[in-house]
This record gives sequence, C-alpha cells and structure tokens, in this order.
Amino acid sequence: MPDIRLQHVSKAFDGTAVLREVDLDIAEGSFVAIVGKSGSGKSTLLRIIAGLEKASAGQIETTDRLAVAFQEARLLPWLSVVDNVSFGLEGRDRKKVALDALVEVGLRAKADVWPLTLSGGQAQRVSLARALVRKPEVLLLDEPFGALDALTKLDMQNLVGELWRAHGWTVVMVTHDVDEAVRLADRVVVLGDGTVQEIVPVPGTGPRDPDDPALAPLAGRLLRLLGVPFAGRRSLELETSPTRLASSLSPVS
Amino acid sequence: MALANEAVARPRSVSLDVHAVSHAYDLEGRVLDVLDGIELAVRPGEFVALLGPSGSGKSTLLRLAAGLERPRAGALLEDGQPITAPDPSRILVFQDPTLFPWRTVWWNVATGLEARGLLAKHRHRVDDALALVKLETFANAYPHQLSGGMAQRVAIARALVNDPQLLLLDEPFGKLDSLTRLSMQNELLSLWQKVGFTALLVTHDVEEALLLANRVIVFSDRPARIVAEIAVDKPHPRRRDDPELVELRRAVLATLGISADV
Amino acid sequence: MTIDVDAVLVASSERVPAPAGRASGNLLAPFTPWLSTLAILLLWTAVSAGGLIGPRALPSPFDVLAAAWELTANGRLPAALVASLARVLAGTALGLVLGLGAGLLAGYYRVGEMVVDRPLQMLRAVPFNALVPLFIVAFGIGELMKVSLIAVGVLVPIYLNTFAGVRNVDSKLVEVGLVYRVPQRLIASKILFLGALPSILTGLRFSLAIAWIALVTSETVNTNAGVGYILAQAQRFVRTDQVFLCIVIYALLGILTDYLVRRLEGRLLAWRKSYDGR
Amino acid sequence: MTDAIQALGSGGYASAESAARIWKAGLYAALAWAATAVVTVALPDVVPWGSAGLFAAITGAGAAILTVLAFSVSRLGKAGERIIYYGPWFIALGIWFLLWEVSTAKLGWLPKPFFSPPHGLLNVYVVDGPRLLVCILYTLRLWGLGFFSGIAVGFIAGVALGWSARVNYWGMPVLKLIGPVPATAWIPATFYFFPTTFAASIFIVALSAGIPVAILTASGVSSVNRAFYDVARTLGADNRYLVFKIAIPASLPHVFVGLFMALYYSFAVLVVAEMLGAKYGLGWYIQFQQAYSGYANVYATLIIMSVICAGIIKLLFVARDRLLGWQKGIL
Repeated sequence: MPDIRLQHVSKAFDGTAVLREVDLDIAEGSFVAIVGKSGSGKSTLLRIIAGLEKASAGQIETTDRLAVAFQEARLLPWLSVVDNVSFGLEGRDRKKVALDALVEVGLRAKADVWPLTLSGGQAQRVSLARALVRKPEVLLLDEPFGALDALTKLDMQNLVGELWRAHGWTVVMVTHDVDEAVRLADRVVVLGDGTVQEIVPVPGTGPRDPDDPALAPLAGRLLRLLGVPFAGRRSLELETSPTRLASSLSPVS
Repeated sequence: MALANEAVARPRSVSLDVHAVSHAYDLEGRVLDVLDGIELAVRPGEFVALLGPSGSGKSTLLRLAAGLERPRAGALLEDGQPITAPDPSRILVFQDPTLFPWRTVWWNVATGLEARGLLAKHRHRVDDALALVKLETFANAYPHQLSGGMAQRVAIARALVNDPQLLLLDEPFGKLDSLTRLSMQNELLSLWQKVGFTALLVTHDVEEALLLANRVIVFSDRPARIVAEIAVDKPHPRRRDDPELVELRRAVLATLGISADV
Repeated sequence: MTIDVDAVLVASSERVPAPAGRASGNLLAPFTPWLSTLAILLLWTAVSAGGLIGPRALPSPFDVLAAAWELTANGRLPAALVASLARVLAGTALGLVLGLGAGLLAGYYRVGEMVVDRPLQMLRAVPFNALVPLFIVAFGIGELMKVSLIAVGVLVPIYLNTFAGVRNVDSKLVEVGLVYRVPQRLIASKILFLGALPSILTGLRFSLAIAWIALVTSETVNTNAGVGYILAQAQRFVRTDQVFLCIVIYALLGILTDYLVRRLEGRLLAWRKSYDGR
Repeated sequence: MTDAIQALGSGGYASAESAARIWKAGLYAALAWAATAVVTVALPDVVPWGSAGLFAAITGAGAAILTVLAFSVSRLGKAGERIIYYGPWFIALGIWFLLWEVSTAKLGWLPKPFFSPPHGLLNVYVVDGPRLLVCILYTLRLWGLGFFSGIAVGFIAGVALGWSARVNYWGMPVLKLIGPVPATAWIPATFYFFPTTFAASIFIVALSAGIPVAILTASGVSSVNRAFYDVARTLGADNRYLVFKIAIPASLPHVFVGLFMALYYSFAVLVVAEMLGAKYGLGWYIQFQQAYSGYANVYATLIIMSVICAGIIKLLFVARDRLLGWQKGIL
C-alpha cells in the first residue's frame, strides 16, 4: 500500500514545464531519495508533495501527517529553541513533548537559547525535532544537509537514519549528493528534464557504512546518470591552451 | 620524485615555511589558544590540504599565511622572506565567494589590478582570467545574478588574475552543492596543473583532500597541533573509489575521531 | 561546546584596536565615552568665561544651572515639564496606535493596503509642520491641536516601518507555518508581527525624534504652559540663560527617550544580540 | 507592486480583446468632469471666489480630452495601458471636484473662510502666482543650501566615524548627545550665533539633515562585512582604496536610509525655520496668510509643498534605484 502516489503530475511556471507527467509510488515506511541536477524539478516535486505548490495537472495522494525539513533550518529567530519546536502545537504538555524531541536529537541542553546562537548542524537538529513532535507519517527532507560541512553532514546522516529506523516513517529526501543518497535510501529516483529517468534500488538498509565497497559503483552509476563522470576520470578540458595561459598570466610587476 | 621535478619546472611558485607558529585570540578577557607550535614546510608547486575539526584553527593558519594577521609566536616565510603584510603574490580564497555585490563580475575580477594601479595596462588579463573559469559571458552580471558555483569561480578568477604564487583556499567549495563541488574540484585541479601555483587548501571534506592534495595535514582540536601527515603519492587524476584512497579515508576519519560506521 | 572561531576572528580582526579596548582594565573605563562630552562642557565654560562672545550670546554652564535652579524653585520648570511630557506622551501614544494599526492592516491584507496606503503616502509628502494652520482650523489652538500634530508626525514613520516590516518578513518562515498547518492567528502574531518588530522599533525611534520636533513646533503656537512657553518667554525677555536651559532640557528629553527605546529594543530583540555581534 | 502588475495585465488584456471598443471608465470620467464644469459656470457662487470661469474651462478641457481618449486609448500602446490603469482615479477626481465645488461655492455648506472651493485655490495661483513663485524659489534655495551642505558634512563625518576608531571614540558620544535634540530646539540659540536669520535657518536645516546621514553612514561603514576588507587587502588594496572602493559603496544602502530620514526631518524643520524668521518662503507665506485668514492661500501653498516634497522624494528613490541596482535580489 503506497503512502504517497503521484500520477501524471505536471507542473509549469509561466509556461515553462518543470515537471512532466511524473508517476511515482512511495511505499509506507520506505526511504526514497530524489537526486537530480539544479533545475531538474526535484525541489518542486517535494513542494508539491508537501502541499506548498499546486500541480498543474495530475493526481497526488498523500497523507495529512507530514513534516518537512528544509535546507535552511528555517527556525523563527525570535522564539527560543523549545518554542520553535513546539510552535503551533496545542495542548498543555506541548513543552514536555518538545523537550523529549530535543532529547532525541541530542540538544536538550540548548532548549532555552536563541536559534541564532546555534551552529548550522545544531539548527538542523532543532528543525528535525520540530518535525518529530508532529508525529508525522511522512518526513520530507529538502536538501537538509546541503549547507553543512562534510564532517557534520556525516553525523546528521547517521541521526536521520537512526530516527527513521526508530520511528518507521516514510522519508522522501531531495539531495544533490549521490553519496548521501546511497548511504540512506532504499531507492534512488533520478530526476532529469522534469521526469523520472531511472529508479535505482539500493541493497540493505541505511544508514550504511560510507566505505561499503558496494556503494561506490552505485554512486558512480548515479553520477553518470546525472551527467557528471567520476571525479578524476574526466579529462581536463579547458578552452584556454597552456601556452596562451602562460602568456596571459605572466607576472605583472 | 615526480613532484620535485615538477617544482623545478615551475619557477613561478613559491615555498611556504611555517616555523613554530602559535597564535591566540583575546575573547572577552580570556585568551583563546588557536594554534600551538605549528611546523610545516610546503614545497614550491605542492598542493597541501589541511584537515581538522570545526574551529580547530585551520583558517587562522591561512590568515597568517596571507599576512592578514601576525602570529603571536613563530614565523612564516615565503621563499625565505618573512610574511608581514598581505601581498598579491599570496591570495586567499574564502569559503564564501565574498564578491563585492556592488561591482560587476568583470570589476570584481579587476579589483586586484585596479588596487595596484595596473588595470590600464593589463585589462586583457581580466578577460583571460574570466575565460579561464569559463565565465566570459557573465562579465557584466552582478554577483546576485550568479549561482553559488559561478560566484566561487569568479572568486577564483579574481585570485588568479594577480598571478599568485601561493593560493590559499579556505574551504572554497564548502557551501556548494555536491554535484557542483565535484566539477569545481576538477577545475581547481586542472588550473593548478596548468598555472603551477603552490596551493594550501583548508577543508572539512576528507575525500576532497585525498583527491586533490599531494599531502594531507591533519590538525587536532583547538589549540591545533599537527597530529598526522599523510603523503598521497598517487598521480592525478585520482579515482574516488580507488581502494587505497578509501583505506586512507577511513584512517583519516578515525584520526579525526569520527566513525563513519554506524 | 566549542567556541565558534569565525566569530572570534571577526571580533579580533578589527582594523584598529579601539582605544576603549586598551583602557578596558581601567576602573574609569565606563566613563571614557563621556570624555568628549566633558571636553565640550569645558570648552563651553572656557569660551563663555573668556568673554569672547559675551553672556548675552553665550551664557556659561553655571548660568544655565542657575537658571534651572531659579525656574525649579519658583515651580515653573516642573509644571512646564509635566505639560510638555503629557503632550508628547499623548500624541505619541495616539500616533503609535493609529500607525501600528494602519501598518498591520495594510501589511496583512491586500485590501487594507489598497484602502490605507495611498492616503498615508500622500500625507507623507506634506511636511507635517506645515499642517499647523489646518490643525488650528480643525482643532482650535488648544491641547487637542498640539496632541494631534504630534500624533500625525509620529503616525507616518510608524506606519511606513510597520508596513515594510510585515511585508519583508522572510516568506520561507511563513512557509514553515503553512507546512505545519499553524493557525492563521499564530502566523500573524508569532511570525509576521514578531518578524516585523525590528522594523517597527526603528520606526518608533524615528517617530520619537519627530515627536520632539512636533512638540517644539506646536508649543510655539499660543502656549501658556510647557517648555516651549518658557522658551518663548525667555526669548522675548532676552534671557539667554533660560533659552539655553530649554535647549538642554529638550536635549536631555530626547536622549532619555532614545535611551528608553534602546532598552526596549534590547529587551524585545534580545534574540538578535548574538547575531549583531558577528 | 503586484497589484499594479495585475491591474496592468488585465488592462492590457481588455484592450487587446476590444481594440475597437470604447474605454467606458474614460467616458464616465469625462462625464464627471463635464458636470463639474457645467455646475461651476451655471450655478452662482454663494460668495464670489474668482477664477470660476478658468476652472470650468480647465475641467471642461479635461472632459474633452477624456472623451477623445475614451475612443482612442486602445491605440496608444503602453501609454494607453497606464491611462486605463488610472481610469478609476480620473472618475474619482471628477466626482471629488463636483462634490467639492457644490458643497463649498454653490451651497455654502462648509463655512467660507476655512473652506475654499477648487476654483478658490485656482484663484490663489492666478492672483498671487508671482509672489508664490518667489516663495517657492526662496524655499528651494533655503532647503537646497541647508540640505546639501548638511548631508555633505554628515556623510563625510559619518565615513570618518565609521572608519576610524579614534574619530569614532571622540565623535560618537558627541553625536549621540546632539543627535536626539530636536533640531527646532536649536532655533532660538542659533539666532544669537548667526549674523542673519537666513544663515541661522540654513544651519538648522543642515543640522536636521546632517545628523541622520552621519549616524547611518557611520553605522553603515562600521557594519561592512569585514571579509570584504580582508579580500581587498590580500589583493593589494591600500587604505585609500578600502575607503573609497569598499567601505563607501558597501555602506550606500545605509546612507540612503539616512537620506530618507534627512529628507523627512529637513522638510519639517524647514517650515518651522521659515515661520520664525524668514522674510519670504512657503512657510512664511502660510504663516502670513493664516494671520489674515487666507485659508484658500494656505491650502494652495500646502498643495505646492506636497507636490515639491513628493517630487524630491521621488527623485531620491530614482537616485537610489540607479545607485543600488546591484542590490536587487538581496532585498
């Protein structure tokens, strides 16, 4: 039974087609990564699932109980961390629920500070906690770690993977990073020219060891599908010839 | 070694010597030690990467090498000459492109020449530098019209137009999306191979360091000391899935105290 | 938790170390910013004592203090202060309520913008001081005219800043509210209003400066109480010391309100503090 | 803004759809204007105000132009679209004139000295035109001298305060001290210091304009992202270059905020300065006419003032948009 079903979904902005006839079933409890180049329409797809954008055509079946974490944590800077997490919740125990969620993301100690004092990784954890307290069925991640440094990113991937295992959500993650996609997802959807180019299954369950030898060829294949050859394999093609360069960049003084 | 030969073939690159450099900042009355007795010799034309945890003082070392600050102790030498002030022979490229938003791409690149009064004679160099990063068509665009990758390319062109002998790179690709980052790494590598500057790269990304550098220096937590030095004796181009590199990567991550396994 | 070295870098890479920083170990450190003020006072005393200009044109600080004592002793100054402050408070409160209301209306609703924005933009183009004759026609020459003149002066900047503040709140934050199906009233109060607050407070500071200008203006018209009245009297009888006293009082009141708004900003915008420091 | 775009869009749509059709709003507007003209000539004034014929002629001509436009506007392209966009305003204006005319001159509902019919205002321009023109010139001279000298000094002081820690150390407390003093409060004191009231008035206007510019320029310069200086220094920039090519352009957005504040303050102070000591000028004229209950003259002057102020504000906006074009997208 699919949790999210997209049928013939199209979207155009001012006559320019961004998505064309996208069909996609996302099974309950699965972790799907959507990869694509800039402008491939992957963020638009996520925004349509989240209900932030209306499709120009097609049907979408989804659940009400969904939460989104964006690339920027998008915390309200004038509310404390715990108030951000419980923002919009009803009920007496909202503060306790929020504190529990902060414990889960490992930031209980920062409950009462202002968001602007947090590092990028911490802010992203708070944003995850804010999603957690809504007890979602579906978690949408829009390049959640794109702005983090490489080491923090590894930590955050581990956290998201563990939370996914613990809560049994359906997760849809949009990312640029094929390594991230193969580390975490069950299936990787390659988006290009507004349509699904290919769906690549990933064996095992995430979060996986990034040095797992099975992952490198997968990542390589995804990169080729995205039109980026393996780093280092590509021959260096510069339009300027070395001789011209040498003359043009001769010492000035 | 091949590298030494290359260095001979590159008379326009310089060496950088860091001798017993320590540095600290005053922070609200407290002294915050950042660097502790750093000893490092970078050969002409070499590509060295600095790896370390957040806030470990890697960027500080680059600021010292650029001459933006003077170390509290120790000395930094460029080709044997002490570094005391910023000089266009050493250019620092920041994590943010820090383009001047009120100047067009062309004028951003021209800044260094203009500041030194060389612009009138060397206008073509600006065009050449833009061609080098394949942004000729964007010469009249303003920075806010550029994507992150394009802006970082402009920042690199702005550095290269001055014919730097030492390029200091402070996480130059840290804020780019990963696909753009891969192609920018390739471009940087090819520029280094063709232009022949000495490069010192600060990065968080172990893979990036291993793919690009001849030598990887690992810093400890603050105050930073050098805890490991790894020579990467592989010719370029390198493959990401090269088993030796994968093994090195695991070792480096372990040194940094981060387990990639779950 | 490690300290963000970037923040340290910025803090320590000041171009020139500020002299205040050098004296930071000194016991007198908190008073050093006032050194230049002290210097001005000394210069003032020296010039007036030197007799270069003459007490008619420039009374010494002591003359001004004496005038203050004289007017306090006969009760005129306290009464005037009460009258002036009451005017400013009433006018500012009125202008604040109207300006804030109009700004929020125009900021939240398109319809509100259409109704409110055009007339207020027109009002903005008229120097409010020039409206004095009209206000006299409409409200007479009593307190009502003075209060409403101040209110109009205050209203325009508050309105402009509230409106711009609401409209400039990052739409990405509003989007968060939409995704999590937060009720409209919470989006209005917790996202749009709080997000506009920095801008509103800027408007308030600007407005208070205007309020004092408006007060001075309105008190030149048929006043029999207030600091402006003392000023007018002093001018008529060429009591230069009292004229200067009134200027000093206006200055102190202006500084006081500026200080109060700063305190208010410090409280309400505490969340920005860490950010501004970077 | 979006409203404008939408309205423009729908206007264009309407005109494209009915190239041959007439512009109805234009006809209604013409009707209202024509009615005003007829009422003005046909009915007698309760008390004569003068220039009724001229006003009727103007509104009548307006009605004629609107009628012609109603049939030709679809052929005027871009300009036509703008005219169609303002169509409702033409109607509103016509009705407003009509009501105004009837309620004041024709029926005398609103009392005579305080409320003037539109042709009463027109009469002011006709009768007192030359004097008003002189007043406008005097006001503009006073404002221009005061404002520009004020912002020039304020800008230079602001750059120095923002750039040099030493200047900041000594200067900022002084600025903080005199900044909040209402500029009008200085007026009595300045009369002692300056030889002429004119010089005193210029000083007051300059002060009111200079202080916000100085404060905001200083905060602009000191809040320039330090990374810009670092970049420029590594590229070989000296201090001169840093000030003129980095600090000043980077702080321009702040400077413009200061300029807008300066404009607002300077207008307010200008009027007061003219009311107190001047021999000519719009503020003086208002004061003078008020004393003789010449309220039509007061209104007429207010209209001139708001047109001048709106024009200057507009000019400043244009200047800002040109100079800060690079900022688009950041805002």
